[in-house]
Amino acid sequence: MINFWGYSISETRSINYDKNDKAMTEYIAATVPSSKLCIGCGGCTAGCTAGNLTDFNIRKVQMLMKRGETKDAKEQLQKCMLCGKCMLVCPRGVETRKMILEMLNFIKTNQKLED
Amino acid sequence: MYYDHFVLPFTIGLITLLIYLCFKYYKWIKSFPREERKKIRKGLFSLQTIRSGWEIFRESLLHHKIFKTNPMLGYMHMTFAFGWFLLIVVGKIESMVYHTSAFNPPYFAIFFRYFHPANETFPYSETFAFLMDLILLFLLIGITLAITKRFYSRLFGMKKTTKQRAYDLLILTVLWLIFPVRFLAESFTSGLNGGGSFLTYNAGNFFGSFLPLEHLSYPAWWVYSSLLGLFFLLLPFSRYMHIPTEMVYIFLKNWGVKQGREYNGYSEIQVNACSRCGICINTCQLNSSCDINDIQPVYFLRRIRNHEPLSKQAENCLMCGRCEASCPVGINLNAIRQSQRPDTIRVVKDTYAYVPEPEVKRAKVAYFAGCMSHLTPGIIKSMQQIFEKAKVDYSFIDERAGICCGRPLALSGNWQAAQIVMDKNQEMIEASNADILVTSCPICYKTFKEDYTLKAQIMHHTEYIEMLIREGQLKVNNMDVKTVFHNPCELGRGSQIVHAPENVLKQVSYKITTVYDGKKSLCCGGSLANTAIDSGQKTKISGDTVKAYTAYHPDVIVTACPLCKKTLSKTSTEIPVKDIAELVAEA
Amino acid sequence: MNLEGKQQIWNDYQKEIADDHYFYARSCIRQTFFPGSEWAYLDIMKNKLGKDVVDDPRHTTCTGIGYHSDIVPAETIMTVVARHFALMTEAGYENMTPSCITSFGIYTEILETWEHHPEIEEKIREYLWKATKREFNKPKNLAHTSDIIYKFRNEIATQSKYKLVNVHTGRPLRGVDHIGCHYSKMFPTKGIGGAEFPAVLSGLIYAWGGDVIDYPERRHCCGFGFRQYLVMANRGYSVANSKKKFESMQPYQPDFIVANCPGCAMFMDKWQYTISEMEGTTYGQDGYGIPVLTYEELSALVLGYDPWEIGLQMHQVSVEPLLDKMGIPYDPEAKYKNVRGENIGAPKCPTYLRVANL
Amino acid sequence: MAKVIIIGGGPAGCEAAHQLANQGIEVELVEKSNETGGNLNNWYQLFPDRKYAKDLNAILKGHLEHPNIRLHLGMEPKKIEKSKTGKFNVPLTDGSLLEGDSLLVATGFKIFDARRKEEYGYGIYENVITSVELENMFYNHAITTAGGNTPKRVGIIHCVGSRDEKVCNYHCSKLCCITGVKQAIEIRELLPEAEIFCFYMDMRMFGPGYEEMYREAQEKYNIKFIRGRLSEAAENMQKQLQIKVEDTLVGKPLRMTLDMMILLVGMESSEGTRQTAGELGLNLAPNGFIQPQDPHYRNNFTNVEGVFVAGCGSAPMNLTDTLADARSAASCITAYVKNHKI
Repeated sequence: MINFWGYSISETRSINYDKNDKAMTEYIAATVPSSKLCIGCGGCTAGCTAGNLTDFNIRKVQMLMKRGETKDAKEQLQKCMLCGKCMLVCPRGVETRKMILEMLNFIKTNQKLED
Repeated sequence: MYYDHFVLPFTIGLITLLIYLCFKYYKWIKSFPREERKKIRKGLFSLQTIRSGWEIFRESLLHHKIFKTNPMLGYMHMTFAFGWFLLIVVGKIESMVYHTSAFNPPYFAIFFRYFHPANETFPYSETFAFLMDLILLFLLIGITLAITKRFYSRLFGMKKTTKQRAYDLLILTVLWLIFPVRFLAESFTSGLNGGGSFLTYNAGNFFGSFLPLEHLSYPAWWVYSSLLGLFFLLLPFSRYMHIPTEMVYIFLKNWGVKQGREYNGYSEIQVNACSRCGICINTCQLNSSCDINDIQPVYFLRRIRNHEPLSKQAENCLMCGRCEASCPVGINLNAIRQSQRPDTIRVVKDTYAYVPEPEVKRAKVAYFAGCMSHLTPGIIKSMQQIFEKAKVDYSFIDERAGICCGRPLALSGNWQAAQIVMDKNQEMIEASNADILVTSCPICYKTFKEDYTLKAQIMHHTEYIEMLIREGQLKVNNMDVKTVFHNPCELGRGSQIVHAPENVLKQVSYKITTVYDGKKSLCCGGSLANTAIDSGQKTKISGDTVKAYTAYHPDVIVTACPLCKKTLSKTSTEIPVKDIAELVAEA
Repeated sequence: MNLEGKQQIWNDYQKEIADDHYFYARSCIRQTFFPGSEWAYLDIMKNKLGKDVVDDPRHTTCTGIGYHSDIVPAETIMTVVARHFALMTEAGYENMTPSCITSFGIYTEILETWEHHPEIEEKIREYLWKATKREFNKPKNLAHTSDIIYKFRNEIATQSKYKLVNVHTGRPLRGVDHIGCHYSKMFPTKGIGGAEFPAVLSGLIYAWGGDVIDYPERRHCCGFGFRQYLVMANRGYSVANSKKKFESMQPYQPDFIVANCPGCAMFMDKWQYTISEMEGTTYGQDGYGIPVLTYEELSALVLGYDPWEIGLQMHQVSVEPLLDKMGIPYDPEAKYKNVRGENIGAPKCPTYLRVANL
Repeated sequence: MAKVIIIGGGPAGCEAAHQLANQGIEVELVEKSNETGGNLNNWYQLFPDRKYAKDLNAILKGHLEHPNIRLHLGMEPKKIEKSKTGKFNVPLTDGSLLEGDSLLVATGFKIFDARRKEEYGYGIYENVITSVELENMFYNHAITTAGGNTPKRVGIIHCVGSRDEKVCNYHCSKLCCITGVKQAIEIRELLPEAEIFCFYMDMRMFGPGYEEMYREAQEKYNIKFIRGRLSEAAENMQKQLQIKVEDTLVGKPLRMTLDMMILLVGMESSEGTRQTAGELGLNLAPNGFIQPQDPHYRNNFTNVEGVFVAGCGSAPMNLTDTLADARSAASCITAYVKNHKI
């Protein structure tokens, strides 16, 4: 395709829930049931060391994951130091640390399968 | 020539076992890292070897530690181990005295009563016969206890006894049969030919009164020999592998061999040294509070041995170290479990590259509060007050841009990522140029001590406060409050810090002595190490722990860890939970 | 979709449309891209429906494009529009009928503003007087020309020569009605059928025997915007919107698209070519694309006008498949000839999009 | 014997009648439909304890069998007048005339007409239903799409007709949040395999046990909550709903196809409330409900002496509050008629 137009057709920003692959969503819901309890208060992110130094936002990462948007999860999760502060602040008792570990696990396993 | 075909099963079994063991131990030791192997060469001719012999006698035979934890259980293990040992040793001496030679085949002593004509006496033959009968009785009592324990474990003060597989049950049966069959064989022989002492002689007469002993005696010896041979053949693949392996482990341990991060032959030796006594089941709070009873070391090590899937069990542990502290064999249970946790974070060159260059004030003392302490500002504030009161030149190095110490990553098995965090942190600590590094968090403390290579002296704030008081830099008053001390896992059991916090606490309050003092402290349940249990289960552990302390009616539950404080505060609604630093700041 | 439910809503959104005597306001885009369209409208009004329509050559652009792209200030556009009203007043008319949806939106917005802020109206009257020495009355009735066609849809139906029915199968043709955003999204009560389920174009399709497709992205903007299209860097966003609509309507196999906004018609027609060139994707049947018509063109076809006379050869997407379905005869040879029979030149053949007889 | 006229035989009217009758006051209970219970008749189970609405209704109805209570079912007041002596005259549609010393307005609420939210397509898209219609499905223990299929993905839309300037309802209907949670759980019980979503603006779990129910819905029943208001819905060829919301917590627009969409319709003051208020000259709050004299202490009093209000005539309330409000009104009326007894 020759781009003599000076522009290309924009990709949509919106989440297409119907088309998104929700394998990770289902995996996390099964392995970390408490993750379903999130109400998006953001307490986890407010105290997060990595979140204060980078754009890492664990609340957002896991919420996107629940909608099947996992494209950025891998890169984002690498910033986490697993210190567990998020878990201590969560008013809903979400096992955030475990959730992160399981997301990493899932990514690693799937990566292996892809390779 | 004393020989009969029935000795063959025994002899073949014994020789096979010895060959197998030599092969196994050689293979395992060969897989040690080079520096660990060096320790063996160095230790072999040191005092440690003698000390090991003594420890083997105390632990492998007398089971002194089990005795201390549970006398009934200790007695059972002792009758078995020590009884059998004596049976072999005394039997051997007896055979040597009779034969007047040290070089008789091994089976001769074992089957002495068969080969020895009963009418033939030799020096002290009566005494030997008596002794041998006494030891046999001692063993038979042990077996009775063991059988009772299997069916009524509560009698032994144990809520749960180790659950066994079919294979284990087979060898257990074989073991249980060995001594009763020996008893029968000796009794039958005595009933026919005379000989024996108070036990076998009388039993022989008794059996002879209604049994055709002439048809039973010889087969009984066959059965006895076969049972022994079978036991030796089954041993390497059963839990009784612990009998020889524990001895090997005691030597290696005393020579200074260390369990590293990786699972290796040394871990294999430890896994095989587990006698599955089950003490770890009862000390585990996951068992007592959450009724989780398939993850305790006894089961976990068995899974490793049997190559069963264990990722779930590997995660389901608080790593509080209570099992390790009570393990009679002294296996590095935490380290072995940690080695089974997968490294999930893919480390690349810019992993954690976002951590900024350290910008810290230089001072004599560097204070590292730790991430968790930032959620307990009371601890930080108290430490600042203490520093100021003692006029210490200090720098609060993680006040703003502190990062994690790396231990949580390591606890989850992610050693590679942890190393990067540790390096960055080390850089920051060193930038302060301090002589002393004080931290409020035992988790940080443990990793600073074990995994960092810092020039500064590392002190937990309890140690530091004790030093300030001792050196007169800090004056404290004894307040009229009753306290109990909850020694954090990572501090007491994890880093051997027991006296400093207790001393400090005694100087500022009336410290109630509890059964949880020192290394017997409970876990608060908030441990980062366990990712398998949910927050409800953590709360349950915390609640039970608080209940245990509340029984002493303290005014304050004192701890020395921000995570413990937060976790215990969650359930302790009546009694305040404070950090030692807070109490000292008030005093 | 429940038609009764829709009709219930339509009842709430009916508007008053004048019967006769219209002042016509042309559209910049329409007369540039679909010149036959405006001619057809005027011809239908005058010769088929016998209505009185004034087409004043002094009428100018409303400057809506400039206004929406932040070049023309509000006072300026109001004064320009005031001049149009003055022309209407001077001609002795009271019913304003703009051909452009942007203009219709602007007129509506200005009249609403004046309604709520008489001081602004006063100021504009002053500006207009200073600039042109003209005065004006506000229109008594403001309707878009598609509203006018809607009003007379049944009269057109009675005079129709062709129905929106596939002559080969007898099946009603499936039409997509695309409403310009500024028709009713800003002031739902000013559009027939409101903003959610507008009836102005679907009414025409139903009246002329066709069927309307209700596809999920029916309400979505064609992507024209103003700033979006005018700035090249934003144009990708513009096309993306059209693409979203095409993808959403494609499963319904539409036979044609009808739009009341000249911008939408132009865009949805031309973008089909752009998308095909950029991504190799074509919509509609057999790679011909989906024909896009203005409502004037659709009316003219129904009434039996010659396709080339109303300028359908100016479309990017070939209309011949639609003409074939409707059974409208046409001379393929005459497609690229002007009224004098001279050759006007055929366009270059696109890479993916098929063009009839090329 | 003192006599009180109660307009409206919903839970508030019934409970107040019962309480007043027990105090030895004669009650004339006027209800326009042929049975008492009001909106409760349209509900299957109640939150948060999932009690059957009909059980509660039966209790309320049972209490009306009292010698002091006279029921006027299927009747409406032709007009309501307060005489100079302070008595109330209420001629009914059957020609009878009621006379009372005091009047209790228990005319309740009406359900928001979902058709007013055009963009949600109620009445136009066949698989868009209201929460009231859903209750009816619960009655029949079957949830199916209009085409008779088992829905695989169900969306519940909160705040339809509440907190919405676009329909001139600024008020919060208070109950829809918890109703949504309750209904989501009930849907889950009938459709174990379905994906169930709630699209909310805020979750207002104001009552005891509500927040706990919300938690349970998330964890145990796997209901997914997305914070974002539905902007529009469209129907596709399979008669599914294609919806557009913003997932506000991640800041991205979200598109999704639903097999069935349930609108949690809010509460508005009923025609009866407005009519009664008009005839008696009662003050109405900006939200259209009757304005009590004082929100704290005199919440059952109106600006007209002798006229009291109970239940959802004055504000959206749950059943607990409605019944408590009715008892509170009854005690105010008892005191009033005793003081005015000549």
